[in-house]
Amino acid sequence: SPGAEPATGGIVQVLEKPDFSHLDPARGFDGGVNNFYRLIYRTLTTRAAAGPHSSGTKIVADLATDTGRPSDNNKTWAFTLKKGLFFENGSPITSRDVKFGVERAWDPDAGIGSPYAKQVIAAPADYQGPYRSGDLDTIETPDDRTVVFHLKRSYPQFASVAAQPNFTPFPKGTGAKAAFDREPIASGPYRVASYRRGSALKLVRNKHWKRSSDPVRTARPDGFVWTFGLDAATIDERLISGQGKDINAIGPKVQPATISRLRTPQLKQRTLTGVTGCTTYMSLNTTKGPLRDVRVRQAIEYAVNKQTTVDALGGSALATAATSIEPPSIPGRDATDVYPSKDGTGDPAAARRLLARAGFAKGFTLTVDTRAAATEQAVAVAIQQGLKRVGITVKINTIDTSTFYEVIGTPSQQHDAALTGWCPDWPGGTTFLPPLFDGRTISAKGNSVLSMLDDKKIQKRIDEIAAMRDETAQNAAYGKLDAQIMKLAPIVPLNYTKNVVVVGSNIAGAHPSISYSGGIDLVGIGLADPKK
Amino acid sequence: MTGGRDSHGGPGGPAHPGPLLRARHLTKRFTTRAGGPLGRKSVFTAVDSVDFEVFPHETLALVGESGSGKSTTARLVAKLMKPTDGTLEFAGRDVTHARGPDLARFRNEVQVVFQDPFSSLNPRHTVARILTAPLVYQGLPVPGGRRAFAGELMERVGLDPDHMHRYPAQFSGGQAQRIGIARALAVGPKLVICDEAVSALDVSVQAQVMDLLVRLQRESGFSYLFIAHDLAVVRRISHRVAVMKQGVIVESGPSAEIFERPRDPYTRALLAAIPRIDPEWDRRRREGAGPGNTSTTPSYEELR
Amino acid sequence: MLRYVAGRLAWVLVILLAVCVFTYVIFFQLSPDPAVMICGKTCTQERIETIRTSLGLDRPFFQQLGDFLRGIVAGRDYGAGANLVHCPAPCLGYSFQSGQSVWEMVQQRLPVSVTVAVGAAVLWLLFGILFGLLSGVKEGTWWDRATMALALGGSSIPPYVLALALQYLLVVKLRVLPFPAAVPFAEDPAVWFQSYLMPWTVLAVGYACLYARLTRANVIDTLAENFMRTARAKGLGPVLILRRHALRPALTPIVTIFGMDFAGLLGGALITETVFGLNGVGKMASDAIAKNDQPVIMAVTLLAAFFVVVGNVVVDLLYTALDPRVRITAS
Amino acid sequence: MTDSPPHRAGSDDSAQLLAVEGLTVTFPTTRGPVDVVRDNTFALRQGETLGIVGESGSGKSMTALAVMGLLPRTARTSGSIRFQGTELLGRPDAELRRLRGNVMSMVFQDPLSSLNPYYTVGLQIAEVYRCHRGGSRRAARRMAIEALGRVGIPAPAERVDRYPHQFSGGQRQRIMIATALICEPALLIADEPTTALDVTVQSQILDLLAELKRQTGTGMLFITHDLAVIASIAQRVLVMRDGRQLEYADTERVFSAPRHPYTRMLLESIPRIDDEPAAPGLPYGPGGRTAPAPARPAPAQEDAR
Amino acid sequence: MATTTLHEAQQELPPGPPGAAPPGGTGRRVLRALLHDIGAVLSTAFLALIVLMALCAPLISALTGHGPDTFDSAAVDNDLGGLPKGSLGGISGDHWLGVEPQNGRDILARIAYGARISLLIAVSATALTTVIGVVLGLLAGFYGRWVDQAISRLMDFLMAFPALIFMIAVLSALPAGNRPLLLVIVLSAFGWPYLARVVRGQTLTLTGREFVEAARASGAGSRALIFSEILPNLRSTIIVMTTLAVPGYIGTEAGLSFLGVGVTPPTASWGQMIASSVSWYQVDPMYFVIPGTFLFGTVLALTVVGDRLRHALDAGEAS
Ligand SMILES: Nc1ncnc2c1ncn2[C@@H]1O[C@H](COP(=O)(O)OP(=O)(O)OP(=O)(O)O)[C@@H](O)[C@H]1O
Ligand SMILES: Nc1ncnc2c1ncn2[C@@H]1O[C@H](COP(=O)(O)OP(=O)(O)OP(=O)(O)O)[C@@H](O)[C@H]1O
Ligand SMILES: [Mg+2]
Ligand SMILES: [Mg+2]
Repeated sequence: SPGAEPATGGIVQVLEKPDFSHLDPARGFDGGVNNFYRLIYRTLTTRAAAGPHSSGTKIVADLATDTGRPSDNNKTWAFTLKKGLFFENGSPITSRDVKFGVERAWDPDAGIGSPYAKQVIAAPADYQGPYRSGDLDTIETPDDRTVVFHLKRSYPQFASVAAQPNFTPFPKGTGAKAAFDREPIASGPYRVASYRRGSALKLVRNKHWKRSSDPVRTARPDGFVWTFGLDAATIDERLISGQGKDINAIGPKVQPATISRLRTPQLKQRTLTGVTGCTTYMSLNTTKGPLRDVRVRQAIEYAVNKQTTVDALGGSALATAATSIEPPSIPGRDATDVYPSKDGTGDPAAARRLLARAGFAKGFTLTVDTRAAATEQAVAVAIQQGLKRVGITVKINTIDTSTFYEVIGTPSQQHDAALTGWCPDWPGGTTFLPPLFDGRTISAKGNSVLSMLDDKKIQKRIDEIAAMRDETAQNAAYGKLDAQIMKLAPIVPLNYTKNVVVVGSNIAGAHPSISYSGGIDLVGIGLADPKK
Repeated sequence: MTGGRDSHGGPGGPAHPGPLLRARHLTKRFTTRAGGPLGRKSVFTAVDSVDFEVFPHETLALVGESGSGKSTTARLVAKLMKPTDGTLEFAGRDVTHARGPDLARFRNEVQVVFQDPFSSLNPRHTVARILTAPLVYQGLPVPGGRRAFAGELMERVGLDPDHMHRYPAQFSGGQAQRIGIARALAVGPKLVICDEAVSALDVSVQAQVMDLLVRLQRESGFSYLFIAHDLAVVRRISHRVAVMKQGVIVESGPSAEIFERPRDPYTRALLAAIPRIDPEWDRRRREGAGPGNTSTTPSYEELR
Repeated sequence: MLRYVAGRLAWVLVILLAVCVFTYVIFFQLSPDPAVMICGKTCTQERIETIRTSLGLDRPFFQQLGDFLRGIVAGRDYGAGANLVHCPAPCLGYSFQSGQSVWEMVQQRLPVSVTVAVGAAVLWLLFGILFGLLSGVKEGTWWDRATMALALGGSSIPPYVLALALQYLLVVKLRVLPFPAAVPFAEDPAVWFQSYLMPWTVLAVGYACLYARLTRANVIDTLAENFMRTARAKGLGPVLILRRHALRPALTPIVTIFGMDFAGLLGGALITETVFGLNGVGKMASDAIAKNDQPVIMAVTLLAAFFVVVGNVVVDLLYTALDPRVRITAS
Repeated sequence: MTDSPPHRAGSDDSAQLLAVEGLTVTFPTTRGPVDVVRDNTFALRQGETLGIVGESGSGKSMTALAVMGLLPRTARTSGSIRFQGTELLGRPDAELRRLRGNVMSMVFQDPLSSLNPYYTVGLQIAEVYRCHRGGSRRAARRMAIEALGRVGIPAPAERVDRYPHQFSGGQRQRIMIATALICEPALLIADEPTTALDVTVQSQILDLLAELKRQTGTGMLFITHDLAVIASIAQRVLVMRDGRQLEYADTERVFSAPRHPYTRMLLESIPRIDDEPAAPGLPYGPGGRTAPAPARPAPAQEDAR
Repeated sequence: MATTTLHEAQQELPPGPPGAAPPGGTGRRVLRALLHDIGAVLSTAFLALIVLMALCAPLISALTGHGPDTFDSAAVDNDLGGLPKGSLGGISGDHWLGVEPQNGRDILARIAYGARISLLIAVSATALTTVIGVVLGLLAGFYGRWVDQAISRLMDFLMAFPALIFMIAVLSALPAGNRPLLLVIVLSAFGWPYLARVVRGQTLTLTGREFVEAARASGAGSRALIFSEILPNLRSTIIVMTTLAVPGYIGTEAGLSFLGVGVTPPTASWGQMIASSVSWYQVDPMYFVIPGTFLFGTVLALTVVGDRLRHALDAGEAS
C-alpha cells in the first residue's frame, strides 16, 4: 500500500504537467516547487515529514540544531548549525553560507520568491542583495555555526519564516545570473544530475549528505525522475493503467472526470486524498455599487449555493463547502458559519429579505472576474445560478489565465467580484487573514486585499494579534477575527479543496501534506520493491 | 507593307473616311526559356513589323504558312496581347494604348472568333450564357430576352436552339466553332477578326456561314480580318489578301490579283499546293445529274 | 528569376520586421504587465518597479524594440554588474519565467517539432493524396462515398479527442504502443518511431481529410479535361495517366496549401504537442501564452512567421515551376 | 497520292483491319437519350484510307472515339467493332490500352485542349514511344525531335522543350500528328488533322501519311471537311449526316455519281479556287454605312446564295 | 448552407420568368436533380432540423422544462466527481439527451441553444472568409503586378502570425462587446489568406486560358472576367475548402471559448460542449457523442448538399 514503509533504492518517477517555476529557491515559491526543494535543499528549519501520524505542518529543526532561539521580545533570532553539513561538492556548510543564501532574497533579480525574509528581517531601504550591495549587517555570523537575525519587529513565528525556501545556504558568491535555475548547488539528499527544461529532470543521490544529520528526510529511493509537459488526462491514464515504469510513478491532482473511475478496490487502494489547506472564495469589492451596502453583501453570502460550487470542482471527493474563511487545517480556526444554511445550499429567503431591506429587491447585475480555466468557469456558472435565485444577474468576465491575477490585483481594473483562492504559507492565521483583509496594504498593483475592505477595527485587531507572543493564542485570536470579518461579508468563502492523487502500485511512503497543497510529501516517499 | 489599293473600294470614295483599322510596324517578340524557369533564354519574333489596313465594308484575308504569325497578329489587333512594337489605329483613333472607355468602345466594335473552338469557350457556361455574355459584359440590353436572342443566334449559324442549355463539351468541333462565330456576332461589331472561323465546318454549313458573313457585311457593313488556310474560301470572301510567312507579310493586294497573278514565290507555292478534285469526276457527276438541271441539287434548307 | 527571388527574400525581411513590431505592440504594450505576474502573490509596488527595471520594461517602447532587433542581429547585454549577461546573436532574450535563453529553448525544441511536422506531413500527403486520387477516379462508387464520409468524420473530430481516444485504444487497451515521449532517434530508433506514431497520426488526420477532399475535387475536374482523353488514346497505363497527367494539374493547388500547412506546423503543433506532452515549439508556445512569457511568445511568433513566409516564397516558386502557363502571365 | 490503286470493296487480297457493324452511340440528356451515331457500318483494310465526311455534328468524331474506346463516360455504345479480327466493344480497358497509341492511334480535332498544358510537347510525344516500345528517355526524346521535324516544325530540337500554349494552332495539330505516328500504328484515326494547316504544310503532311501507308500498311480513318483532300487520299468514302450513314462507296463513285442528294449538295457546295469571288461588288459606296449595325442580326430568311 | 448561397450567387444571370423557364433551365434542372437525390433531400432536411432547433430553442426548453443553464444537482452523483446518474450519460424521460456531468445541465437544451451560437459563428465566419478569400485571391491572381504584390504581402503578413496565439492576444486585448461578432471578425481576419492563396494560384493559371481571352475580346471588364469567367472554374476548390471550414471554425471557437476569449459562459456552444466533454470521454462517452454527432451530421449534410449541387450543375457539362 502507498502508506507502507518504503524500501531503499529504486527510482521514483514523477509525472507532471508544467515544469517547475525555478530551481533557485530564492525565486521559486509555490506548493509544488517547495515540496521539490526539500529533496535538494536544506533550510534552517523545516516542516516535519508528513506521515501516518503527522500532518506535516509542525516546524522542526533542519540545518539548525533547534527551531531558533528568540530574544529581545522575538526581535532577534539565533540559530546554530549542526556539525557535519556539506554541499554537494563536499565543501562544508557554514553560517556565512546561510547568511549569503538569505541575502539573495533582496536581490532584485533573484529575490522574487518567498517575501517573508524581506518583510521580517531588518535591512537598509536601499539594500539590493549580496551581488550588488554586499553583506547585510543585520544578519550576523559570529562563528562558523551561528547565525543571528535582527528583525524589524517582534515576530513570534520566525521559526516558520526560517523554513521558507530562501533560507537555503549557498557558497558565498555563487548563483549570479540565475545559475541555480540551471545548476543548483544541493545541500539535501539529492542533487540534480540532468535537467532539460520543460521535459525532464533527474535527481541522483548527493554523496555528501549525511543521513545522521537529517531527521526529516528518509531519502529511500536512489533517485527521482520528473517528466514534465504531460497532459492532465494522459497522466491520469498512465497512473491508472500503470504500465512499465509507471508503477513507480506519482502524479498531480486527478481530473474531476477521473474520480468516478477510482471506484475499483485496486484503484481505491492506490488513491490518496490530501487537504490542500486552501480556501476558494469570491471576493466582493466593497467599494463598488450595491456592494457598498453590507446587507447586499450579506444577502450574497446567503444566496450562493456552495454545494453547486463543490460539484463544479469535482464533487465531494475534491472539495467541501466552506463555512469560514480559514480552512479546517489552520490551528485555532473557528468553524461557526456566520451565514448558515442546509448543506451549504444557501438561504435564498434570508437573502431576499436582506436585499429588500437594502432596496435591491429587484436585484442588480454583478460582474464576476474569472480565470479562463474550465473549473473556474464552472464555479462561476454555479454562482451565477445561485444568485439568480434572488434576482441578482451575474455577468461572468473571463480573463486570460496568464493575466488574471494581475488584473484582479489592480483595483482600477477589477470588477465587482472575483473568483480566486488563498493558501497560507504556513498553518496559522498570520499568512491568511492579514494579507487578505488589512486595508492598509491596498496597493495600485499586485493588491491582495481584493475586497478593498478598509476597516479600522479589523486593522487594529490585526495589529494586536500580531503583537501577541504566544503562537497558539495568536491563532485562536485569528479564528475569532475570521468570524468578525465574515460579519462584514467582504468575501464569500466557497469551499475547501482537496487533493486526490493516484500513485503507482509500487509506491510506498506516500503521504499527502497540507504544507504542499495536499501533494505527496516527497521527503518520505519511496518504492515498495526497488527491483520492480 | 501597305499594299496597293485596287479599284473596288479604294479610299477614293468621297464619303469614305479612311481605313477602319490600320496596323503600323506591328511587332511581337516572345521570350522563351528552354527547360524550366532557369533555362536558356531565347527571343522569337512571331510578328515582324507588319503593316496593313482594313477598310470599312471590306474583308482582308490573311493567309500564310502555319506558324507564320497570323493568330498572333489577330491577337495583337484585337488588343489581347501587347505588341512589342508598332501602333494600331481604329477608326482614326490610336488605340495602341487605349484603356477605360476607349477600350470598351474598341471592344464593342471589334470582335474575335478564335481558332481553337473549345479552348475559347468557358467550360462552365451554357451556350445561352456564352452567347449573351458580350451584351451583358458591355452593359447592353439583350433584345427579346436571353432565350429568344440566343435561340435566334444559334439558328443563324445552323445550331439547334434546343441545345441552348448545353455546355461546350457537349458539342462537336464544328458546332463549337459556330458558337464562337455566333458570339462574335452578338453585339454587331464593325470589325470581326475570324481566326480560322470556318475551318471545322463541312462545306455546306461553311457556305451557309459564309453567306451569313457576306450578308452581314452587305447589310450592316461589317469588316473582316479573315484568317484561313482554305484558299478557295479566301478567294470567295475576301476583297484583299495578305500573305504571311515567318512573321512578315510577303505579298498583299486585291484578291483577284493575288490569285491570278501571284508575285511572291511562296504565294505561288501556296496556290500550286491546293488539292483539287479530279475534274473528270466533277464532269461525270454533272452529266449524271442531267445537263443544265441544277435543281436536282437540293438546297440546304430542303435537306434539313 | 534571380531578381524575383531576391525581391521576395527582401520582402521576407520586411514582413518579419512588421510581424516583429506588431507582436511587440500587442504583447508588450497592450497585454498586462509581466512584472506583476513574476512578482507573485504577495507583492509590492516597488518590487514590481525593480522587476520592470531589470527586465528593461521601463524603457521607451521604441528603445525596447530597437534593443530587441539589435539583439537578434548582433547580440546584446542584459542586467548590470555581477548579473551582467551577454546574450550572443541571434539573441531572442531570456524567458521571463525560467530565465533560460530563448534561442537555446528554440534550439532544443525545434527538432521535436520538425520531427512531428515532417512525419505527419509524410503521412497526410501519402494518405490524403492516395485516397483523394482513388475517390476521384472512382467518383460516385461506394468506395468514393465511404472514403469521403470518413474524410468528413476525420475533419470533424477535434484532434484532442482523437488523441485521447487513440491513446486509450492503442496504449491503454491494446498496449501496442508506448505512451508518446520525445525520445531522440539516436537513442532507440524503434521506440522513437513508436512514440511518434500517434502524434503523427493525430496531426495528419485532419490534414489528410482536407487533402483527400481537395485532391478528389481536382482530380474529377482534371479527368474531365480533353487532354486526359489524349493520354488514354496514347495507351498509357492508368497509373501513369494518373501519376503524370492527372496528378500534376490536380496537385498544383495542393502545393500551395501544403506549403502553408507545413510551414505553419514547423512553428509548432500546439494541440498535438500539448496532448502528447511532446516538448516542441508548439508546447513551448502554449506554455508561454499561459504564463504571458513575452520573450518566448515573441520568439515563437518570429519563428513561425519565418517558416510561413519563406514557405510561401517556396510555394510561389514551385507553382511557377509546376504550371508552365503561369510563367507567362505572372511575369 | 491518287495513283495508289483503289481497293475494291469485297476484295479479299488484303487483311481486314477494322470492321464496324451497326455502331450506335447514345447520350443520355435531360430530354431523354439521343443517338448521335446510328447503325453505322463500314470496314477498313490494311493500307486503305477511308474518308469520313459529313455535316458538322453528324457523329464523325463520336464514331472515331467509339473505335478508340474513348467515348465520354456517359455515352452508351452498341453494335460491333472488330479490329484485326477481335471485337473491341466490351473488351476490358487494360487490353485496349495495349492497342491504343501503339497499333491504333488518333489525332484529335481540338489540338490545344488535347495537349496537356503542364508538360513540354517533347515529353508528350516521347511518352507514347516509351510506353509501348520502352527505351531510354534520351532515345525517346531523340525520336520526338525527329517526329517534330518530320511534321515540319521548324527548329525541332529547340521547340521540343516548349509547352503547347507556345505553339500556333497548326503547329499543335502537327504535334498531335507526330504523337499519333510515332509508333507507326496499324490504324490511324485522324479527326480533321489538317484543318489548321496551310496547303503547303498540308500536302507535306499528306505525303507523310502516304509514305507511312506505303511502308507499314497503315489503315486510316480520315475525317475531314475538305473534300479535295478526301478525293486525293481516300479509297473509300463514308458520308454521314445526323448520325446516319448516307453513302459508303469508292471515292470515285461518290464523287462522280453520288446517290444521296445530300452528298450531291455537299459536292456542289465545295468552294473552288477558280470560281469568281462570291462577293464581287463591294457593298460600300456613298452612304453605304449609315445605319448602325443591328445588335441582333435579322433571322435568315432565305438562302443567300 | 454557405455553399448554397455561394452557388446562388454564382448563378449571376437570372433564369427566365418562371412560366417561361424551359424544362432544361439550369435552376429548375438543378432543383429537380436535387429533389431526386435522396442524400440531398435527407441532408437538407437535417440542416432544416438544426436550424429549426436553433430557432425554437426556447420552445424546446419550455417543453422539457430545462433551460440551457439550469443546474440539476439531483441528476449527477456528487460523490463520483459529478458523473450523471443512470446509464448513457443520464438519458431519461426527463433529460432526453442526458445531462452534463458535474452540474446536470440538460444536454438537449444546450445543444439547441448551442446551435445558435456555433452555427452563427461558424457559418458567418466561413461565409466571410470565403468572400474575402475568394475575392482577394481572384484579384491578386488576375491583376498580378502591384495588386498581387499588395494582396500577397498582406496575406504573408497575416499568415505569418501563429493564428491561435494571435487570436488569443487580439481577442483578450479587445473589449468584451459583442463576442460572437468579434469572434467572426477575428476568425475571418486570420482565416481568409489561407483560401485566398489557393484561389490566387488557380487564378494565375486560369487567367491565361483562352476562354478568358475570348471573354476579354467580347468586351468583358475585369470584374466580369474575374467573377463570371474565372470564378465558376474555381468551384470545386471553394466548395471543399468551405465545407471543411465549418467544423474548423466550430473547433476554433471552442478552443477560444475554452481559453476564455470566445463566448462567455454559461452560453452554450457546440464547440465548447465538445471541448469540455473531452476529459469525460471514458466515463461519460455520451457527453461527447451527442454534440459530436450533431456537429458531424451538420458537416456531412453541408458537404452532401454542396457535393450534390455541384454534381447537378456539372451534370450538363460532363463530357
Ligand atoms: N456529351 C454529349 N452529350 C450529348 N450530346 C453530345 C455530347 N457530345 C457530343 N454530342 C453530340 O453528338 C453529335 C455528334 O458529335 P460529333 O463530335 O461526333 O460530331 P462531328 O461529326 O465530329 O462534327 P464536327 O465536324 O463538327 O466535329 C453532335 O450533335 C453533338 O452535339
Ligand atoms: N506564347 C508563345 N511563346 C512563344 N512562342 C509563341 C507563343 N505563341 C506563339 N508562338 C510562336 O509564334 C509563331 C506564330 O504563332 P501564331 O499562332 O501566330 O501562328 P499562326 O500563323 O496562327 O499559325 P497557325 O496557322 O498554325 O495557327 C509560332 O511559331 C509559334 O510557335
Ligand atoms: Mg493560328
Ligand atoms: Mg468532330
